[in-house]
Amino acid sequence: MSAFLAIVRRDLALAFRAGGGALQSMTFFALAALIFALAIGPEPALLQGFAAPVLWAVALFAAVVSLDRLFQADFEDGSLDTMIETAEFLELQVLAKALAHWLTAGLPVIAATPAIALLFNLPPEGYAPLLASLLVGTPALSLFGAIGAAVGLGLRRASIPMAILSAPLYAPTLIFGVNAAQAGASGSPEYAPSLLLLGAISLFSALLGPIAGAAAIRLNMS
Amino acid sequence: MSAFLAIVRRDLALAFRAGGGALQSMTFFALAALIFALAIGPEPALLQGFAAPVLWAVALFAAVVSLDRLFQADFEDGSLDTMIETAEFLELQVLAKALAHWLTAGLPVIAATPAIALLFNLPPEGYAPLLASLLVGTPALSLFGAIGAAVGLGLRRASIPMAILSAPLYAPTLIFGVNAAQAGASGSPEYAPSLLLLGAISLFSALLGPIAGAAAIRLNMS
Amino acid sequence: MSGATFKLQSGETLLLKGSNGAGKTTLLRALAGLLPISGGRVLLAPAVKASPSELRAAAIYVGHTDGVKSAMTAAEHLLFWSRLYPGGAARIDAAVAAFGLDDLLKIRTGALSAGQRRRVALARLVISGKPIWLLDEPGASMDAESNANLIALVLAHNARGGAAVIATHDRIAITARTLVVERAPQAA
Amino acid sequence: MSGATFKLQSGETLLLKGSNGAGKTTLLRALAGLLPISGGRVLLAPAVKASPSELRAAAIYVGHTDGVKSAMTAAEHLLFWSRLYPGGAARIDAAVAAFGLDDLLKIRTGALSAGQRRRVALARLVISGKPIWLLDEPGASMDAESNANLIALVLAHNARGGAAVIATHDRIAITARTLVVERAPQAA
Amino acid sequence: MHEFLKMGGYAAYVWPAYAVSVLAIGGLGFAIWRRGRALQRKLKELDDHGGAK
Amino acid sequence: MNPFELANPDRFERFARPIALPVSVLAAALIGVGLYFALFNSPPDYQQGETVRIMYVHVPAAWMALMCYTALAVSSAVGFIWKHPLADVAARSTAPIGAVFTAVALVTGSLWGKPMWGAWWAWDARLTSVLILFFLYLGYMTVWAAIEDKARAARLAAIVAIVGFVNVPIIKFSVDWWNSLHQPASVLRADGATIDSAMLTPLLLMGAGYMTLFAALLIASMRNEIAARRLSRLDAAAERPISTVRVE
Ligand code: HEM
Ligand SMILES: Nc1ncnc2c1ncn2[C@@H]1O[C@H](COP(=O)(O)OP(=O)(O)OP(=O)(O)O)[C@@H](O)[C@H]1O
Ligand SMILES: Nc1ncnc2c1ncn2[C@@H]1O[C@H](COP(=O)(O)OP(=O)(O)OP(=O)(O)O)[C@@H](O)[C@H]1O
Ligand SMILES: [Mg+2]
Ligand SMILES: [Mg+2]
Repeated sequence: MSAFLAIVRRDLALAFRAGGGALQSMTFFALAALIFALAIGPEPALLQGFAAPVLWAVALFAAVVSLDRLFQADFEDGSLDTMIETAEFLELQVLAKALAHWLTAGLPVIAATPAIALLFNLPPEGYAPLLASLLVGTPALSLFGAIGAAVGLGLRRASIPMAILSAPLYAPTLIFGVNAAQAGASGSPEYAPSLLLLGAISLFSALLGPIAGAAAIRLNMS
Repeated sequence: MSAFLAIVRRDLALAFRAGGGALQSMTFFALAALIFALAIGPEPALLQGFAAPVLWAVALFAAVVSLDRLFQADFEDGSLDTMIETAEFLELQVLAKALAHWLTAGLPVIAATPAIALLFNLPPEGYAPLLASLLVGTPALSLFGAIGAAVGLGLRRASIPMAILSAPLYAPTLIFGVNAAQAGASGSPEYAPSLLLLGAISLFSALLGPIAGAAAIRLNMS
Repeated sequence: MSGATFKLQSGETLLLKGSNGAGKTTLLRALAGLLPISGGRVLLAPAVKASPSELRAAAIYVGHTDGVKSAMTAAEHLLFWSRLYPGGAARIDAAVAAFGLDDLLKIRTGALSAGQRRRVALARLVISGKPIWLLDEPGASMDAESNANLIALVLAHNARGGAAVIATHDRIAITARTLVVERAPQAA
Repeated sequence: MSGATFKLQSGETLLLKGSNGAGKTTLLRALAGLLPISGGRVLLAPAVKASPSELRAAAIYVGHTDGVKSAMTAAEHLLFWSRLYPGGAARIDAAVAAFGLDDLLKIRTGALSAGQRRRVALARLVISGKPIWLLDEPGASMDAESNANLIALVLAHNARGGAAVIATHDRIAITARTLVVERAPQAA
Repeated sequence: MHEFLKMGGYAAYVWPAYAVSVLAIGGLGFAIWRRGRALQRKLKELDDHGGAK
Repeated sequence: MNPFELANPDRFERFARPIALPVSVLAAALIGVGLYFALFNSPPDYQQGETVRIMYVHVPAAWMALMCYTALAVSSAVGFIWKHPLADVAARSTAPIGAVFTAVALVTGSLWGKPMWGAWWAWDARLTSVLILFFLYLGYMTVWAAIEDKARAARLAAIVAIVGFVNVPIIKFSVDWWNSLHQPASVLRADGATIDSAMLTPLLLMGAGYMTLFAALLIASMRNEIAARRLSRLDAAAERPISTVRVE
């Protein structure tokens, strides 16, 4: 358990040192949203509808981008050896790394959301659902992503990025996330169920991610 | 000169080894477009208007994301020493690395554009302008990015991501790029001038990028 | 590789010699349970076949790539490791003392000299509290003093009943049985 | 650091000794023109003050971090360097011969052993064709044979009128003036 | 017959669909068959030259 | 007979060689008859007109895309859990076949979409997830291609296949979950088929044809894979150790 916390804490520290961490992905996120606001153009009517999709897309994006190297650095400098050597449950350590990733890539995005949503002049009743959907859904992104990252360790010459492996897992998360946010904003009855479904996905990811990820790492390290 | 080519060639090789290179960022790009399309939803009418903004935004992401580490790896493993030691003009070497980056991050995006545009059902008359704007504009992204990356070398503790440094430079590129693409598609007279402006920006970047980048590296290495 | 039949008693040290590329690192990583052993088996204690996971539990490997992050200070590394290895917290001070890290604790390891950085990496041995130490070129780029220091540490470890396997090129002042690793003739 | 007043004639080798963290690497990097020299000056040839860029032109530095990319083969490295150093192409074969790299050329350096990788890094010396070699722990994790080999190479370099400064901890078989770098007492 | 080829004006969609299906699947079959032949030939050579079994 | 007995490649060879040809012939026959019905002996649809004939190549291909991936996931799981060599061989051999069927479903689908929806492509849940399925096949094959050590490749690829399986139910039910442009299931559904038998006959014939064709192709490429492995085992160089250890 203390190992779990130690890993989380270390990855957080590293993320903040290595040019940015939380702030990194927050600004990235803001930048991205801004780009879209700019791209879509000034019509507020148009913008409103896009707050949820764009914010969700960007959140997923921020995750995908940073996940590729989730284990790579540790693998190269040998500290993954130490982690394997000391792990009674490698799954826990994968979970820890995924959690750290969510804290540095997922949470900041959520923190920035209200500001960005304002910029998209999202109607007031839209905020709670959007935040809820992100809060419930984004952990799944980090957890599913860990699988791709772990598998990717092995293939030096892979010509297809491992994001592809996680894509089928990202897609439903994204779709249900946007659904939930929009249903909530429009006060449709679908809101609760789609939010529940989203939660189910996250739970599933919390199970699948560590198991599959750990299995892949074990394979790649041997 | 042969050094210039050597650096370009080496960086291309490395990019391809490290999981994919061109294909890497191409699929990454396709994935990104897919993410947005999924988020925005199926209505083809809606999508059409978004081809240009989304493609430009994604091109920018692809650049930003990979630029952070443009010099980092060489710095850490000491090969930046060799490059400085042998450079009569460090500017040239920065230019070489920026070029290599554009070839692996910018060009593939452009190559993939027609396919993605098809999926966004971009109207036929939209293709030429979109491609033109990307072709003229994206080099500026790699070149401006090089400045941020070079400055970033120094500040280990920096908690502000390099993206921010380059953001003010990216923004106009992006805005004019999207403008040009959309103006061209709608056949408005703005097309030619905004494309010219874009070209001017790229030229400026080709001047500023190497000079500022090289200066920053010299500072950081001493 | 083949023919690796040898016995490592508790309280003894084995030296691995052999030219570059002979296979020392490979052997050590296998012993550490970080590589699969194709054929041949490793016996822990009275003839118990050890699975890689058991090996990982008993042995600690410090290799060429030292698992030290340039962005973190020595102190942060020690703290981190002490959390990974059960009971490590109690051994931090011992580790600092053993490798004279007192005045390096607050410096980013990236700013440390090669030898200083190496010492930080080796501090993991003490923190781990594992019985079997597997060292790959421990002395590389450490000065004579730190090297003597390390050897004393290994001997003390033996005295405490711990075992060690050390791969090295420079002759070091430990009287121990030596394993010679040779590169098998390849059909080029 | 201070007090570094010494003379390096063409055709001679200087040894840098000193405990870990004494400042050898720092000194070498300064000589290589990779660090600014605060006070004190470096004279190239008859009392010409050398600017960092002149130093960079005259000297090559091979340090702890060897500038070798795991993803590229040895051959690719040699080719790359031969493009960076003017006229390097002509010296590739010499470099391969000097460090016996023939049968390593096609392997990813990431798969090489520590010593083999080190040899690849050192091959840069020969390719550069520079008169002044600045070596930081060249022998680290190389076996006796490769080390002897390297020393022979340095002597040959001297014979050709080249100069070398070598920072090392292990006593090596070169009769040369030795420079001892010491860490100034710190106000801890 | 001509009517049939016109596919009620949808020829441009129907026939390509059939063509793609035939070519892709047929091509795959052919590729597999070719690989099989090559492999069998190699194996045979090895066996003839008393290659280890 | 117990399928595990096939674990032994030679036994598989003995089982496969005799049936290989008949299966291929059967596949050819079924598809031939199916095509005849599809093109000459079935009515145009009252609203889709002649384009409905695309259905006879599109739908079976789409079915196979899903079927193949299911087979891939199952054999991967068997190979992963029971370390069953033949299962790995089967999985690896299934992937390219499935990829081709998926590609056909995609292309014929969008060829059908242009006249029906007026667009080659729509970012509808089913279409997108089929596209992802295609990527998955590619990813799976990349893993095999990118790793020299085949034993490791097999297990890594297996993880990919098993994880990716979640995509299949999504595809199957996407039309019901998200209001999609795409046809809801009209054949493979709990309450029985809902399309006219004149169209059902050729559809089912083609379906059966594709299925047997898959069997034939699978057998063929599994035999190839086994032969290839025998070849690589035959070159002795791989056996020699890199280094030896001697005590002094
Ligand atoms: C690229 C575009 C398309 C893709 C990727 C696609 C994919 C699929 C898939 C995966 C299935 C099998 C579903 C199942 O087994 O339950 C299917 C079935 C089917 N598709 Fe498509 N399709 C596409 C376009 C179209 C179009 C344009 C039409 C007609 C307007 C169409 C009509 C059908 C029909 C009738 C079925 C059979 C449904 C059933 O009976 O189960 N598809 N398609
Ligand atoms: N993928 C590979 N391809 C080719 N050769 C390989 C591969 N992996 C390892 N080797 C070879 O196996 C040997 C393993 O060397 P190892 O690192 O064990 O040597 P070592 O005894 O530790 O040498 P050193 O003293 O230099 O560390 C090396 O010769 C290396 O070239
Ligand atoms: N930013 C910094 N903060 C604190 N100390 C620093 C910093 N940068 C360098 N140092 C110190 O300056 C010294 C530089 O050591 P240098 O690398 O030159 O030693 P060295 O003689 O090469 O030692 P080794 O033999 O271990 O390589 C080290 O003691 C290091 O701790
Ligand atoms: Mg070694
Ligand atoms: Mg040093």
